[in-house]
Amino acid sequence: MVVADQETITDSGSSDDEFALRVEDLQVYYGTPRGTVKAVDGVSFNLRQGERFALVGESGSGKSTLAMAIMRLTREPGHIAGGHIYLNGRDVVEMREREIRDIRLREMALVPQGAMNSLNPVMRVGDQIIDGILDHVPSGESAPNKARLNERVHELLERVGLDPAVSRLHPHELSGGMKQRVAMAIAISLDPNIIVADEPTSALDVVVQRQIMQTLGRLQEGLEAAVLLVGHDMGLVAQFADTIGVMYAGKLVEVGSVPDVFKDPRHPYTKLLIESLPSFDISRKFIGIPGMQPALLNLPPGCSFNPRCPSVHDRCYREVPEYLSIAGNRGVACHLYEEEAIP
Amino acid sequence: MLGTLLVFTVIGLLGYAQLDAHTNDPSQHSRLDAFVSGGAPVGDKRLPPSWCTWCEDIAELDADKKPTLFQYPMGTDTQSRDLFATNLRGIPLTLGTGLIAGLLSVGLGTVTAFIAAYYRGLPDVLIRLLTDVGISIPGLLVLIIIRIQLGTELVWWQLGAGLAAVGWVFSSRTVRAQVLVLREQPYVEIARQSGMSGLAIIFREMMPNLIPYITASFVGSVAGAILASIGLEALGLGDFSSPSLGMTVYWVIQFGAITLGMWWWWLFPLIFIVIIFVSLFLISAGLDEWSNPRLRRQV
Amino acid sequence: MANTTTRRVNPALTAKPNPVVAFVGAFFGNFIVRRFLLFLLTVWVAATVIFVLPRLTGQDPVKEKLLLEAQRGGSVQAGMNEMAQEYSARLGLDLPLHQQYVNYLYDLSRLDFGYSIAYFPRTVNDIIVDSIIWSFGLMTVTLALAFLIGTGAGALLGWSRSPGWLSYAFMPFLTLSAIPQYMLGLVMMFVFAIMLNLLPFFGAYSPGNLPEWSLSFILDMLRHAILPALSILLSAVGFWAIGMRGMMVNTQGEDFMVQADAKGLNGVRIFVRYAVRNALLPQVTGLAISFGTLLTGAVLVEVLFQYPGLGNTLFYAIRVSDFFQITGIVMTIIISLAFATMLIDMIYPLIDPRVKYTQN
Amino acid sequence: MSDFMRLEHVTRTFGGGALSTKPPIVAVDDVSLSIDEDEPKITTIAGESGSGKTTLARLLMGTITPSFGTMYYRGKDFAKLSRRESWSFKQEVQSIYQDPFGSYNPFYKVDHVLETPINRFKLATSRQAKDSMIEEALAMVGLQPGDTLGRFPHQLSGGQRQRIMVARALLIKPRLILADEPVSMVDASLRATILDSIRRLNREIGISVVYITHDLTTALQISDNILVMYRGSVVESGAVERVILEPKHPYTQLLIESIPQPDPDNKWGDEPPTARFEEFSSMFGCKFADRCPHVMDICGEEQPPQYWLEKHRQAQCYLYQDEAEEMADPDLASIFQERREELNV
Repeated sequence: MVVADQETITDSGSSDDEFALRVEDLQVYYGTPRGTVKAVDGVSFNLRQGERFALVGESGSGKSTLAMAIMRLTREPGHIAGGHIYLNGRDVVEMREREIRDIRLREMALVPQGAMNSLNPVMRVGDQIIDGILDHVPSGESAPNKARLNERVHELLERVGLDPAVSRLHPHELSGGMKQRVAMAIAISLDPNIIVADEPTSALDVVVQRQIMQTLGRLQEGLEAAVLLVGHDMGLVAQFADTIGVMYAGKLVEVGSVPDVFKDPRHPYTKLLIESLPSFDISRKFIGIPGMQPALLNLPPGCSFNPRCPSVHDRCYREVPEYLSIAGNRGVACHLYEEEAIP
Repeated sequence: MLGTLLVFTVIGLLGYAQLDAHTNDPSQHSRLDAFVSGGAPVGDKRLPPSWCTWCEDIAELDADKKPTLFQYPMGTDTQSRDLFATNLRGIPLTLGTGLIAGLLSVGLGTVTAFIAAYYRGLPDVLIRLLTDVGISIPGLLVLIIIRIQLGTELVWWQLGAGLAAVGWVFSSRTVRAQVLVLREQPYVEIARQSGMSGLAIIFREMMPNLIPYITASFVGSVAGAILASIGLEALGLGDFSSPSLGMTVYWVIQFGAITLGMWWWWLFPLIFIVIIFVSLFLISAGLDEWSNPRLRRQV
Repeated sequence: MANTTTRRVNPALTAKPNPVVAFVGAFFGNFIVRRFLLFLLTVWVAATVIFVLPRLTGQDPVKEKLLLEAQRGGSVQAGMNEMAQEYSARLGLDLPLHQQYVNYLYDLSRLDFGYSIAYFPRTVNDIIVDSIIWSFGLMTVTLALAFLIGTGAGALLGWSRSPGWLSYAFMPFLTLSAIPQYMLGLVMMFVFAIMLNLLPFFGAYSPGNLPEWSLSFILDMLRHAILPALSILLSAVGFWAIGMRGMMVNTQGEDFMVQADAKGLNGVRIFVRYAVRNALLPQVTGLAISFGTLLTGAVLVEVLFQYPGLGNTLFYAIRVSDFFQITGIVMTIIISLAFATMLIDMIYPLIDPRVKYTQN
Repeated sequence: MSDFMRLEHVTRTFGGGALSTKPPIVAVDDVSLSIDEDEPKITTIAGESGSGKTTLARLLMGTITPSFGTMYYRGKDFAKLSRRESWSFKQEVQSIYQDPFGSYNPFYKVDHVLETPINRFKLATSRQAKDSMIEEALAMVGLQPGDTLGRFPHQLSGGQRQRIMVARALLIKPRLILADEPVSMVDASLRATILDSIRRLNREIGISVVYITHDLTTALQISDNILVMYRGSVVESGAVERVILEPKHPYTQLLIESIPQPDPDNKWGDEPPTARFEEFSSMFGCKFADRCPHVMDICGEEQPPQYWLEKHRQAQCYLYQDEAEEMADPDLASIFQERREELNV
C-alpha cells in the first residue's frame, strides 16, 4: 500500500516543474455585509521541493487565509477570487472537488494550529490515522488489511515520537504536544511532498514547541517534502525556515532567504518587525511598532503600511508599490527599492 | 413573532366583549352554565344528554352550525356555543397560563441558580440535586395526582402556578450553567477587585449578560407550560367553566367531534395552537442567534 | 555540609487516606452507584410529593370520596365497605401521619398499589399489567423510530453539503413539532379514519376479536396501531429533527471538521463519523430529558384513540376519581421513566469517551 | 523589613477529597516567599503550563486559599482577616489578566472599569475630580481619552484594552499588581508599549508587580527577580539577569535553550526528551528527574532541597550539593532581600 502510494506520488509529480508549489497572483476575498474584504490580495511565491518557506505577519495579515486557500479549504463567505495555485504542476484552483480531495493528504497535508481541537473527540487516535489512508486507496485496489494498517499506524506514531500504544487512546487523554504529534502523524501518513503547517505550535509551551518543530523538521527531511510554515513568531522562523515571506494587510511585502532578511531587512515593516523582537540583549531598548494594522475593509490609499512607516514619502499615499525582484534572489514591495529592481 | 402573540392578546380582549354580548342573553347564559357544569358521558350528541334537564331547548338553538362568515365565523358546537367567541376568549387564557408559568419558572430558576452560584458549597449541591431529580420526574403526572387529590378545579392562573412548581427546574439548570460560565470570566474578578459586593456583581455584572439566556429559558418555559396545560385540560383536569384552548380540546374529545364530522370545532383551535408554538419557536431561534454568534450566519 | 537541616515533607503528599474512608469514597465515587442513588432519590421525592402535598390541605379527599360512594350506593356499593376497610388498613386512617407515610412507602417499595375503587375486587397492579403491554409496545416502537428518523432527517437538514431543496423540508418539520401529538391525532383521525375511511379510529383491535397469536389478529392489531403511532411519531420526528439540525450546524463549526476535510476524506465518512457522530451526543442527553414530555403527550393520544394502554386507563381512572389506580399508574410511569433515564445516563459514557464513570 | 504578603510553606492541591478515587493534583508544592513593600520590585514567576504559576498568582490574589501552609497579609494570617482588613486587601491587590477582552463586561462601555473602582473605593469627591483622574491615568499609559472613553470594548484594539487595564490599576494605586500573562494575547508589535507602562507603575508609582509569564525574554526585559517553577516547585530563583543569562538548574537551562532566538546563526541543539509523565504526584524524588540529562541516583529518592548558589540565587538541584549550602529556611524572598541589602550598600 505504502509502496503504491509512493509510486503515485512520483507519477503525479513527474511534471518538469522544479517547484512543488507555485502561487500566482492569488486573491482570496470575503464577502461581508459591509463590503468585500481582500484577505489575500495578489500574492505570488514559489516553493521548491524540499524547501522550508515561512510566511509571517501579524494577525489579520492574511497568512492563515492563504494557507487555507492553498489547501482549498476556504470556507464561506470566503472564496478564491483569482489567481492560480500550481501544486506539482497542476492548478488546484481549477480542480474538481473529487480531485482536490484525492490530492489532500496524498500530495499536500495540513498540520493545524496547535490551539485547535483538530482531532475528532469520539474516535481513537489510531482510527483517525487509518481513516485518511483508507480514503486514499486508489480505485481498483483493495484496501490494506487490518494488520497492515495497524503496523503502519504504529510506524507513523513512532516516527513522530509517540508510543504506539497511543493509537488506542482518545484525543482528550493526550496533552497538547501529543495531539500535535498525532496531527503530524496523520499529515505524513501518505508521504505528501508539501506540508502546510499553520501556526503548529501556537498555545504550546516553549520546550514542547521546540520538540514539535524539530520533529517536523526531521519528518520533512525524511520525506524530502516542502514545508510552508505559517506563523507570527520570528524566532521560530529563524530556527526553522530557509526562506521567509513577510505579509502585511493581505500582501506579500518581502521575500528572501532567512539569513539575508534577518541581517539586512529591506522593507520598513520587516525592519521594524525585527527591531521589535525581544532578545536577551539587555542593553537594547525594547520597542514596538507604532500604530496598528489597518482594518482590511478600510485600507488607506497607496501603500497599506503608510500610516506606520518611518520612511513614508508622497508617493506612498498615491501609488500601491509593486512587488519588485531585487538582487540576492529577494523581493520587496516598496517604492524605496525601485532603482534596485531586476526586470 | 412577538407581534403574533400581541395580536392574540388583543383578539382575546375582543373575545371577552364578544362573549359578554352573548352571555347577556339570559337563555345563552344558562346554556353556558349548564355546559360547564360537568362532563357528559359520550353518546349520540344529537340527543340531549340524560343528565340535562333543560336540554330540550337545544334543538331550537343553533347547534352544530358550520362556519358562516357573519353569524358564526367559526361555527357552533353541539351545545350551540359560538366557537368564534370561545376561541377568542380561550387564546388569552391559554397564553396567560403559559405566561404565569413561564414567569414563575424563570423567576424561581434564576433565583435558585444565583443562590447556588453565590453560596456554592452545600446550597449548590442541594439545588443541583433537586434539579436533577426534578428533571427526571414528569411534572405533569405529579400535577394530575395533586389536582385529583385536592379535588378542586384549577383556574388558569392556578394551573400556571402549578406548572411552574414542577417546571422551574429546567430554568434553574439552564441559568445555573450560564452563571457558572460567567463566574469564571475575568471581568467578574475585576469587578470584585473594584470593590463591588457580591450582590452588585450578580445584578450589575452578570445579569445583563444573562438576559438572552433567561429570555430563552422563559420562552421555553412558556411553550412547555402551554403544551402541558392543554394536555391537563384535555384529560379533564382543567377548569370546566373556562373556554381555554385545552378545554375546547377536551370537549372535542368528549363529544366525538371528529366522528360527527364537525371539523370546525377542532381545526381552529389546532391552528391557533400551531401558530402559538411556531411563534414561540421562532422567538427562541431568534434569541439563540442573538446569544450564539456561531449560529448567526446559518439560521 | 549538606543535609544539615531537617527537611520538611509536604503534608499533601504524606496524608494517607483512612482505608474505610477510601472504600466509602470509591463506592460513592462510582458513577453507576451514584446514578442509581439518584434514581432512588427521584422515585422517593416523587412519592413523597404525592403523599405530602394533598395532605397539607388537611382534607382527605380519598376518604370523602369513599364515604360519598358508600352513601350513594349503586353498582359500586357492593365492595365499598370492604374498600373502606382496605383503605383504613392500608394507610391507617387514624394513625399519625408519619406512620401512614411509612406504610405508604413500604407498599410502594413492593410496588403494591392496592385495590381499584372502580373495579373493586381487582387490584391496581392487575389493571396496570393489562394495559402496560399496549403502552409499552406503542411507545418504544414509536419513540425509537421517531428518534432514528428525526435524527437522520435533522442530520441531513443541517449538513451544509446537502442538496439545496432539502432546506424546504425544515418548515414542515417545524410545524409538525409545533403540533401537540394529540392534536395531530385529531387531524389524522379525521383524514384517515373519517374522510378516507381507511383505518379504524379507536381501540387496539376490532371489537369481537379476542387477543390471540394469529396472523389475522396481529394484522388487525397493527392496523389499529398505525394512527396512534403515526400521531406520536410525526410530532416527535419534528422535535428530534430540529434539535439535530442545530447540533449539526454547531458541529460543522468545529476545528476537527476542517481537519477532516484537510485529510481529504470522502464525504460520507466525514458526514457519518465526524459530523453525525459528534452532533448525536447532545441528542442522546436530550433523549433522557425529553422522555417525560413525549410520554405525557402519548398518554393523551391513547385517550383520543381509546387505545387500551396506561394513558387511557389513567383517563378513566381520573373520570371516576379512582385514587389508588391513579397513584398506581402515575407511579408506574414515573418509575419506568426514571429507570429509562438512568439507563441512558449509564450508557452515555460508552458513546462519549470524554465522560468517564469515575468522574466527579 | 516589612512584608506586604508572605507565604509560608504553602501547598495548594486540587481534586482528591474523600469522595474521589484519584489522588489530588499538587499545583503548588511547598512554596515560601514574601513580597516586600518598602522596595517595590517586579518579580517574575515563570513556568510552562501546569507549572503552578497561575495557581500561585491566584493564591496571592486571595481568590483561592492554601491547602496547607499559611499566608500572611501585612503580618496577619490571611484566613483571619477582619472585614476592614479584607476590604483594604481588596483595594491593595489588583490584577491584570491575560485576555484583554475577557476583562471587560461586554455589556458596558470601557468607562465602566475605570469608574467602578473610583465610585466603590471613593477615590474622587466630585465628578470633575473623577474625570481628571481618569484622563491622567489614560495619559500615563499613552492613550487619548477621546479615542477610548465612551466606546465598547470590542471597538478597541487588544493593545488599547490592555493599556486601559493598566490605567485602571493606576487609578486604584494598589500596593501589588499581579499581571498574569498580560501580553501573551497581544500582537508582538504592541507588547513593548504595554510592558513599558507596567514598568512605569513600578518605577514611578512604587507598586510591586508580580509578572506571571512563560516568556523569559520579556521577563528579562522588565523584571528584577525571577522564580522559575516546574510542576509546582520553585526550581530556581534569583536576580533575573543571573538566572536567565546563566541558568543553573537543568530545567531552567532547557527552558532557556528552547526559546526560539530570532537569530539564524544561533540554532537549537538536539531535540530534547519528552516528559514521561503528564501528571506528577509522586512524593519521591526530583520532579525533573525523568527528563534531566544529569540525573543521578539520589534524584529518584528524595526531592532535592534548595541550595544557595550565590548571594542572591538559589536552585533546587543535587548537582550543587557539594559546592553550595542548603538553605535553612527556604524563604525565597530572603534571596531577594539579600540582594536589596547589597544594592543599598
